[in-house]
Amino acid sequence: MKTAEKEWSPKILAFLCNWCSYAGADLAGISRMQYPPNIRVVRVPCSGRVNPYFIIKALQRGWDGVLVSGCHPGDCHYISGNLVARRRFAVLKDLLEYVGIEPRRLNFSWVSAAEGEKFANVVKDVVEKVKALGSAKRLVKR
Amino acid sequence: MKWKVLEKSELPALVAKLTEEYEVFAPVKEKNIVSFERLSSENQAYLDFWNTKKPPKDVFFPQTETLFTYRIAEKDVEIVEIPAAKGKRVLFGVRPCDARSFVLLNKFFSSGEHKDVYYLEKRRNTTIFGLACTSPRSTCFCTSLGGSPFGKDGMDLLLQDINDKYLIETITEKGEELVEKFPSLKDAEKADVERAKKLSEDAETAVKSKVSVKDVSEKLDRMFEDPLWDQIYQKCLGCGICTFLCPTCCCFDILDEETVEGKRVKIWDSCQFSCFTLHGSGHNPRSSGKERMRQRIMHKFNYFVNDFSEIFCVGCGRCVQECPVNLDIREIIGAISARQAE
Amino acid sequence: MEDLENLIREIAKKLLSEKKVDLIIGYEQGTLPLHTTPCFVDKAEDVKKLVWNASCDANLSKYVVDRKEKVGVIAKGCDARLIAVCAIEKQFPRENVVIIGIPCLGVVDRKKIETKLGDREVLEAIVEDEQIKVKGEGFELVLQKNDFLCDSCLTCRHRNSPIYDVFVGKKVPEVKGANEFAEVSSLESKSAEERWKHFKEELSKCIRCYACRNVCPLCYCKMCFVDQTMPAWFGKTNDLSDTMIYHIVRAFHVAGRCVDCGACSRACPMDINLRELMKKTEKIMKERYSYEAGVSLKEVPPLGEFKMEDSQEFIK
Amino acid sequence: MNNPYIPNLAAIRKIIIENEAKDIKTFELVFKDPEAMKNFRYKCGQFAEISVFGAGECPIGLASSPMDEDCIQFTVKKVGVVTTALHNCEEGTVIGVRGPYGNGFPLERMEGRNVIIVGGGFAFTTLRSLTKFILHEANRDRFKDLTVIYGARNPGELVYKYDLEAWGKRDDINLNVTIDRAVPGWTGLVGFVPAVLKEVAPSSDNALAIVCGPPIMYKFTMPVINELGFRPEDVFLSFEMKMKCGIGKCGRCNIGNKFVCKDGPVFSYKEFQMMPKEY
Repeated sequence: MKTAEKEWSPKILAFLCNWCSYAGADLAGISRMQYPPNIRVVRVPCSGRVNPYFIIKALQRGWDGVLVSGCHPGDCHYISGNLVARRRFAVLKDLLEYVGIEPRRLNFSWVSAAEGEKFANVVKDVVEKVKALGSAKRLVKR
Repeated sequence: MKWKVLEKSELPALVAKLTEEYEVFAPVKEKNIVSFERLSSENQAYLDFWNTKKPPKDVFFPQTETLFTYRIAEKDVEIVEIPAAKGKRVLFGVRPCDARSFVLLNKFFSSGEHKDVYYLEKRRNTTIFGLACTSPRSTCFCTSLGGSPFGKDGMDLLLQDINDKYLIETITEKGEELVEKFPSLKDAEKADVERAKKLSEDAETAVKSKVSVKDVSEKLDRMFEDPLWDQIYQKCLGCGICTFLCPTCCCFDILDEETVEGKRVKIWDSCQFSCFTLHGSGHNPRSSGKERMRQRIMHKFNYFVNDFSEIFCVGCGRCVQECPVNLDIREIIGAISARQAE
Repeated sequence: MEDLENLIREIAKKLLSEKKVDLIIGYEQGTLPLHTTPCFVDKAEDVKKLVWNASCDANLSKYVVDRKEKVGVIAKGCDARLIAVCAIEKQFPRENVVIIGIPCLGVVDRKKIETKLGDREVLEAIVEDEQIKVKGEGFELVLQKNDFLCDSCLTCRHRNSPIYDVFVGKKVPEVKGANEFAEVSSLESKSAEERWKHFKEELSKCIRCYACRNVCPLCYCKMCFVDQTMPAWFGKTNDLSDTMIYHIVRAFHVAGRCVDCGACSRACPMDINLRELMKKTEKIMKERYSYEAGVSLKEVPPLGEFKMEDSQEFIK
Repeated sequence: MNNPYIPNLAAIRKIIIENEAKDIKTFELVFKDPEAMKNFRYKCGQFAEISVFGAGECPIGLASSPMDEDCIQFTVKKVGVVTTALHNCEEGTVIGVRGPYGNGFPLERMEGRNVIIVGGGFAFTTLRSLTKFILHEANRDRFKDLTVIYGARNPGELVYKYDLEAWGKRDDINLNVTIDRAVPGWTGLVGFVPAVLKEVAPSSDNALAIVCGPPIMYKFTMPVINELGFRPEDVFLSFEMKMKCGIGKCGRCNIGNKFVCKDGPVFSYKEFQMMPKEY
């Protein structure tokens, strides 16, 4: 049992915007930066494309954590997609935490195409936090 | 027919003994809501209720029931059938109106070429231990629909509260089989049976709410296009309270569920939901609340009567009590029967 | 009360006979004690059916969406605010609706009375300004109305419709000093685990009858997300995960629009306190975006717009 | 007790794309269990519940003829969840089949009589089953003249072109294929089904008519059928409704007190006239 616990590592679903964060992740890769291999990336045109259902569905399917990353405010390829998304995520996060979802499972970041290092750090941080929480149980459909 | 007496203090012991031999489902009170639950060491039967919030239909017709599971391996599929529950069950504390619903549900689920085995198997393994109704509510109208507060339809045994003790009336062989497991039960005396009879008559007169269903079905034959439907549906919200809490409503949907393994499930559905009849093409033959309300009333008071010579309503009054906008089925029936025959 | 009832009838009669509206949506006596039921009056001579008392709990704004004719609606503070929200969201042309504002001292929560009475059934009830007289088999009680009001009404901020075309009677004083978020705050102070346990227990009672959704004037979607099949986002069974998601997403959908009319909690046959969830959305909106729904006909709900300086402490 | 909800497993042996839009395909199925294949006896006009595991079930009319013993066929238009999932299946995929269900066409009543088959659009599937059945050498003598009128929006939407071609060469069938509007290269009939029916004017003497198509076609075809002198009890229509169980239990496909799944899907025009207009 002990070893199994040691071996467990979280699965994180990451929604990365095509114009900034995805490019940032790419830069991290090209620059040979090391970060944990626990994320699976879904490339989206904009963080505004991330329907709250995506996040909830990920939790329901048993992903241990979710990361949504987009362009910095003001830098959105579609002018304001990330700003609309920001309010949406704020409310969703507050609401999910209120019903008892562990706050650290829901992660959001702004990572530009030039911020490869930030991306690597965000992933490291998210993986560490989720690892500390253990595997997801709440809202997971068995 | 046999009559036994049971001291009131002995009831918990009787129920406890039942749980040793049967899976017992009985009314359980939790946070003000009484509903039928499987008895375990963690809960206990609660008999001091008017009626349960949900009808007992879900013991045989659960809100969600897995029909079978399947495993998909590339292009191939393997179906894993769910073995029918073999365990003997007792459904304890069912009110006569709800017990009567099983008579109707049995007729329906066992009709036709293809029978609903999921309902029927569970029903067959179950002994229904009714509980007579000594103080009906103002919304009860069972006597208008062929039932009565001490009615025995659909039951194997009937427990009757005769003030200082209980009488147990065995109705069927199944009921007798159960009673035989309690050899210590004494036979009832004539006076006890007399008292039960008196209480039964009192309870019957206590059902004040009446609806006239005499020629409702015939009238409905000619009322499909009646302007009445344009009126009555207006305030209906289209929620599923009346149908989900109805002891006889049993429409369902079949879906594939996404879980670790594939599952095909049967779930409660309601004719009041707009998606109930929505075609894949987007066409909906019952596109507004009017058609949906008409379907509910027609199904209960006309279509079912044509097929089974019974009205598909037992007068339990749940839909009357729980409707958020006080849309009262008794008024609808009243309006139909008030229609002049042309 | 008598008074307001007559005033309502007069105004309804006037609006109908002057052809300002085709239909008045109000309340009439229900078939059970403590119940009224929505009523649709299209003839001036029928206005005598209209009643007004503290059991007029249905939210009539539900019946305004999708209506072609011109309607006059009897609107309590909460009803009027929801009409405003739906009007901002262009669910009907504002000019098609005459809001008949009415001062409201709160509506009765029948569940509270039932809890108080236990097994005793109310057979007759008279609802007055201060008191509710209930009678039943072998009992007669006088209840103080304020002890049996809906939770929403106890902390109501708009007992007088903030938006109206006609106002009936005199405005009543607003509730003072009530902490509308007391329940939410007390839940917030608990641990995530305790909150999870709480909501799990509460929502596991749900039977997916969708009364909470269908009674809600804001749930006017032609096809609800739970009914969608392509893709079928979430399951329709009473599986706990799916059921909780249904309620969470519904709360999310009414965030910034919900005015705490309490209709969902009242409608729930399983006595789920949905208000706990809905009220949280109100709190979020107030704290993050200083927004209160249904008090203006101009401001768009927060999730329909954004500001550069919006809070983003949760984003790295 | 026999469990009616468990489907038989069947593998897709062949997929035929039927139309230009590629949203109508015919699926040829072979049961995994040869015994089940043998036991699956059906009548023209019946349907089955098709399962695509993971997507669900939906009712589809049997398009093959009961005389085809080694496989069954379903022609499916891509519309909803299950049909879309089915369209995404490849040959070899195993799906489920429950049935056959419904009453089917009144073959006994057709024997010794002239048969007129009128179909529009993709609803032609069960009519194709019927036509194939009647044309089968073992059956052809049992029926008199066979007239088929089949219309589609344009040539690309005509299904079963291979059958139509073969039938066109026979002299024991009066085949009339029409398209709604003329297009270059089309040398056949042009016009809506009711108009063509009027022109062909099959005699109603000792004849039975089977009509199957979209509701709008019924609306305009029935007056012509009446004009031609068919008695309401000699005309049969096939209906479509939202169905789930297929066995008269789930409660949604009724028109009045008739369940389309078990009392139908085929109703005589006489029955139809008695039914409430809720379909």
